Amino acid sequence: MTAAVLEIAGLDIVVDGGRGPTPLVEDVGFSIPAGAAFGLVGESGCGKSITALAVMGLLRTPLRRTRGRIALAGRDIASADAAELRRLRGREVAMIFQEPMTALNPLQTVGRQIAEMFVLHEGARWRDAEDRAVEALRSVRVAAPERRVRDYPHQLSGGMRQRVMIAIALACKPKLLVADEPTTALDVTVQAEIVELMSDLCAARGTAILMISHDLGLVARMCREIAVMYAGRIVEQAAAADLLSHPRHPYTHGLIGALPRLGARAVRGRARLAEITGVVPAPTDRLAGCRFHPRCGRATGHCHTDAPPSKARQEGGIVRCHHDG
Amino acid sequence: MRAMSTSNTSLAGLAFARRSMPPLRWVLVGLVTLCAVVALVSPGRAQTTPRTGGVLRMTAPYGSTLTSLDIHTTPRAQDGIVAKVLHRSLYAWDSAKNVPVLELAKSVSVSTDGLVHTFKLRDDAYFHNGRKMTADDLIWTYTRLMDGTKGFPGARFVRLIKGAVDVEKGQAKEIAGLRKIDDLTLEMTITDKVNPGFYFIDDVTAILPREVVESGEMLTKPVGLGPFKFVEHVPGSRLVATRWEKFYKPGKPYLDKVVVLIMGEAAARDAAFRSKEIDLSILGPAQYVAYQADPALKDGIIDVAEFFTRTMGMNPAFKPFADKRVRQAINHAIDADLIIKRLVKDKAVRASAWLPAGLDGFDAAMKPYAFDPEKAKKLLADAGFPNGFEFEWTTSQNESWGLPIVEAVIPMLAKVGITLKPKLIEAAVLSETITKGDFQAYIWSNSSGPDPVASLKRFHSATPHTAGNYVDFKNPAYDKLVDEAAAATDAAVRTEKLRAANAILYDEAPVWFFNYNKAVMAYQPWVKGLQRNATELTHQYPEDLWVEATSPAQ
Amino acid sequence: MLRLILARLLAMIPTIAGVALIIFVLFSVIPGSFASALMDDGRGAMDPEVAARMRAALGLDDPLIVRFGRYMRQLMTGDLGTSFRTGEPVARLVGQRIGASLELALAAMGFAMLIGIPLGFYAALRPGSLVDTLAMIGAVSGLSLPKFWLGLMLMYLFAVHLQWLPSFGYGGWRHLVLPALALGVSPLALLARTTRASVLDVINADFVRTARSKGMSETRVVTWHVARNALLLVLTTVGLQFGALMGQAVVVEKLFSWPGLGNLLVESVFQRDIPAVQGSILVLVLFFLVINMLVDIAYVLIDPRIAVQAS
Amino acid sequence: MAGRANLWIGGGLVAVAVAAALFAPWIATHDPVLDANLMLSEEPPGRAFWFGTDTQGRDIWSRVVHGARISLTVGLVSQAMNTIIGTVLGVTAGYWGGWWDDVVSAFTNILLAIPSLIFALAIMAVLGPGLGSLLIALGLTNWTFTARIARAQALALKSQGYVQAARVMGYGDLAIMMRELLPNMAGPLIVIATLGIGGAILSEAALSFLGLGIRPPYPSWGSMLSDARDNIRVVPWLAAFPGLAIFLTVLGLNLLGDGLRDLLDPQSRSRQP
Repeated sequence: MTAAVLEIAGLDIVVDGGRGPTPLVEDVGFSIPAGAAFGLVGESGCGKSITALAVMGLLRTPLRRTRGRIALAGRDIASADAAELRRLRGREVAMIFQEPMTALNPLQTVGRQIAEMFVLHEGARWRDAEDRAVEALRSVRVAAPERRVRDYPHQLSGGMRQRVMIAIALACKPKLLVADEPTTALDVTVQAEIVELMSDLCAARGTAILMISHDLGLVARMCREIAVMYAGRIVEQAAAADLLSHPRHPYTHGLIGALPRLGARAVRGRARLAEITGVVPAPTDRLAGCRFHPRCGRATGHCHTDAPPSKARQEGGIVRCHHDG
Repeated sequence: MRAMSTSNTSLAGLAFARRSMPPLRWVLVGLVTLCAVVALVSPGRAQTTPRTGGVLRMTAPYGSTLTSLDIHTTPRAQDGIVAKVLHRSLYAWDSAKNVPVLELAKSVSVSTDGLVHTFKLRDDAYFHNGRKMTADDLIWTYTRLMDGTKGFPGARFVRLIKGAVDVEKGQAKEIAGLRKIDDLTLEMTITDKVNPGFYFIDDVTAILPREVVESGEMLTKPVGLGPFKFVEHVPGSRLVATRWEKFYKPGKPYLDKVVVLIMGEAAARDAAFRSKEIDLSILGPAQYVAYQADPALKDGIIDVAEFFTRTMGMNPAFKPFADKRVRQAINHAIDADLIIKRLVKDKAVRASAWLPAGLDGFDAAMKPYAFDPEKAKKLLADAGFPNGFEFEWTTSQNESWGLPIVEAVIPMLAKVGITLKPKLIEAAVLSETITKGDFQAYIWSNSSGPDPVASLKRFHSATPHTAGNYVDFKNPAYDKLVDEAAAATDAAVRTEKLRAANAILYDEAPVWFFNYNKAVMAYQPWVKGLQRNATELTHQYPEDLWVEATSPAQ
Repeated sequence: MLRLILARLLAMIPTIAGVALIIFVLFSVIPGSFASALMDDGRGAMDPEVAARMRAALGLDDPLIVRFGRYMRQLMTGDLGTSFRTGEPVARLVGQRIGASLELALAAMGFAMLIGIPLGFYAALRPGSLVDTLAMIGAVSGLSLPKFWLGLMLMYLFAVHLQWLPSFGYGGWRHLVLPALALGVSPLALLARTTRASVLDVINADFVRTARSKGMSETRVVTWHVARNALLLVLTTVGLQFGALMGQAVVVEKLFSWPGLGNLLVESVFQRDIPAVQGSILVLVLFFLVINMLVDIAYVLIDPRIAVQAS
Repeated sequence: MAGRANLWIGGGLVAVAVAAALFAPWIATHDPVLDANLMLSEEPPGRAFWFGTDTQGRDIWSRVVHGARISLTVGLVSQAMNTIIGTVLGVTAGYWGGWWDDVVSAFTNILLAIPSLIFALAIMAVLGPGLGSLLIALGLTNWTFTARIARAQALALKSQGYVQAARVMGYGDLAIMMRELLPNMAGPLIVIATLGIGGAILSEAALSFLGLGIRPPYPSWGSMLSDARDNIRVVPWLAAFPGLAIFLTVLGLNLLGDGLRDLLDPQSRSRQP
């Protein structure tokens, strides 16, 4: 695993507002080897989706990267010009979004929206591109793709739309797929299908995955390595098995405790974690010290004043907690 | 100076200036008028002989449409502009002499009792469809106007002919007083000993060809006897007419084409005139001042005191106005000269009484009511209103005889204790309101000519309210004088009776005498041959108009 | 589609009948009459007998209900009645004006769309920029000006001072420019604002983010994905403005002596030519309804989501 | 944020106009009607007459200040009528539905189809010029948009839990509409009303231009502007000041409406009248 598909180091992202910039993501860093699946977990508002957008180079005002390095296949996207960045997107790295309802253009056929990829990145002619769109749909296991390409998004079910999204994302065989909560909006039964589909396709093509979710169970099933984010920072990162079996950070503990029992319905986004009282603090009133201390049972004096440094975990990986161990 | 000696003495401005001992202002007005006359008739300026050819762009300023192309159906000034282009009546107006003259007849002979008029018609008058006019056309036209089921406005003129009323009532098919002697000779018997010229001059009595009217074509492609024949009408925009080759006046018309542009908005006319898109424009008070002050425009202004008298009618049924002293007090309390000077910008002539300058019976020596608030207060006190009273003044929006005048009067009457409440209504409603008598006071502009007898008859007690005696004036001495004037055969006697009647009106003051209209028209320097038509300045006989080659119109 | 059009056409009938009823009642109680309007310039007293005959000849003496019945019967046969003023069929009078009206409305709307929509786009793509700020200040200002005032200023500037264009009248395209500008400014301002708001809505939509994640250039994102969706939202404004434009045109038509329906209508009101007033209003209403129908059809053609509901 | 600037600038302009209206008798230096001196007509702006005098010799400053009363009355009262009619019809139609909804919708469609300026013109012609007529003409013709929004809001709100709850608790329809529906749709309605006031002031000017305006002698800005149009080249201040008053006040109302929209009704950026 020498060449990492994605390498992030020391990433800071702020939002500009009336009272100056507010940090949303601080000192985030991780790397994903080629073909690997990496999970980024945390509650809503912890900065994981923004990190994903940064990876895509899609931060738009008022969001802004102030520090840090993002390298895609060894290429620093900060130094890439707009045209290069566009070539990277779609070709090297693709993304699937949370809401399949709104992520597709309602006024265009799904076929055309897939075909666009071939036109954009491979210089295909529209007619050929549309033929290939049928194949792409077939590859995401859509029945009767010849007919489906002519459908509009509103004519498809949620699961179908997410399959279309996957078809679009994987159309040009990118090296990395960023999946931001790809199943959250779907029924539980469909969720499993989609996850399975993604895993299978990526494995077959050697595409790495950056899986972003609040659902630790889902991520754990898919990914080899997991990072847990809280309030803009990675608080713990380790191999999936280690993290689940030996969580070091009290927040990770809480997440594991909140994992649904078998057969229970997955809760969406903002639903409060049963094991942890309180909510994620708003970015504007970020506290000094450890961000998690108001909700942490173990918090002591210096948790209120000093930000915990990143420490190596015994089992490998890192953790940010004064009380590690 | 040569021009002065040749200029006509009956021109209103000059007549006015000569007969009175004029204040400086009138002298100036007279001079300005003279200058205009000089400019028009002086041979020293530019071309002398009329140029044939060219286009004249006139404006129809009284609204944004023509009423109808069937001229018999509309008495409005707006349509009269077009009527002069396309049509002709038995008589026409001589603007230089201020009298009606024969137009479609070469001569007329009158019986000794003055009731039978025998017209020798023109043998060279052709309708635009090529057909020659005959006596039948006149008979048919006048008979049509008496169709009682239609209500033609011209009926009130034709009713002068004996037997016309029977046709109107459906009791006869033909007008008994009209007899065709031969194709070009018409005998007309009338009921009153009056000059029929004042009756058969109006555009609503224009002679129309029966076949065109009956085919319905008159509404879209009017045909007449006028100097120009119809080319196109873009409703709401313009009417175009081209020279009628068989017009009966030799060498006329001079113009190839006349375009009548329908432009009701004064501000728009101003812009169009300044950018030389129109050749003639009628001016309101504000623009009159602006044009006089503009060196580029001040030489292109023609004005004439028209036969329109502007007054505030007072309803005698409203108690204070029943008293002559109150009516006189109002005449004294309003500084009409000031209003005319400052608000109307001298675009009017102060009225002394009803008859306007230029008409027989007008007395230049008669001084208008003096502005005298103290006298007004005293008169009011004598009449039993020492603390004044309140009344409602019904008015339209008109800038020369409507709201602005009323607004200017408010503070003046307030000074003598009279509270005045303006009541603004539309012009169309104003005429109805006045006709119905549903007012305490109104302000309006009424035609007060060209026939002085008819003009004074308005206040005859036999004239019904609806027919013009809006202030229900009743005065036996006045009635007698007017009747005598009508019957007078001697011109001097007639003038004397008219003056005396007019003096009664002055004294009785049934109205507040405000002013006689001074119509003002702006014309481009290349336009020649304009007539100072005191019946309505916009009613130019276009066969006499011509343009120099410098005109930009193609 | 044909069924949709048919259904919409049928739905117009009660609306038009309702409008006919309202304006009929309104104008049956209007003070003044055609006869009294004929003497509004004080040129001569109307003979009371003549005035009465005129009223009778015009059928104004019949009871209201009789007149309404007659009017509705006429309407049902497509007859708009006969003008008091000219004695011609109202349909002909209206027909003479409708071309000029359409010309003006199309020119004004074309101008508004040609400038307003790109301006709104441009402003939305650079929110907060100088162009955006100026455009929006201009748009609000354009909505805050009395139209006749604006028209008068245009007239003095372009016709009198610069002498580039004729100040009034009806003829070639040069005559059309100033009235179209005067009439087009407020729809332009509204369109610029609406477009800007719509583009801002769309540009933050998820599918636009998807498009960007596909590696599309910003130009392509806008032309392939933003434009059509944003214009869909603008379409309603275009339809409503266009439909209302001929009504708003009365002021501009009067100022510029433009021979349109609005001018006919206003003049007919003042001259109490009631059949012409009713006819013009009905035609304006019909125009409004047809434009709205066309907008609805455009929606069906552009937005596949609606087609499903319709079928 | 631009919305805040809109709110402040717009609010400021409107506040100035309202203050002028409220304190007119104290701010005005002359009587707007009776202090007329024809000898001092068309005086240019100067020390004695800040905005000059009009053709009647009346102080334009005083007339503009007093004109604020008439113009704002026209705007406020007619828009209040529109808001009340539109809200009552819209809310009841949306809440009750059924035949009443059909009737209201049909009626709204009919009125929507008649161009409002023309409808107002017709009403003015019938009632005759004057303030009362103008209020009726403008107050009866511009409620369709309000009604549509109110109806849509009522439809959306009536299925909300708290409305259902109120119904279960036995509140009457009127109480529910007043207590539950109205407060929750006030935002958009206030925005529409704010913009409508400006529209009414402009309509008054247009009607004055067409010759059917307000009854004198009290001045409205629209009638002052319209009356001054023939004089514009010679006496520009006659038109300039009432014109400016209309422009700034309507601009203020439009900005205020935009600002309020951002504040009260953030989702409806694209929904514009």
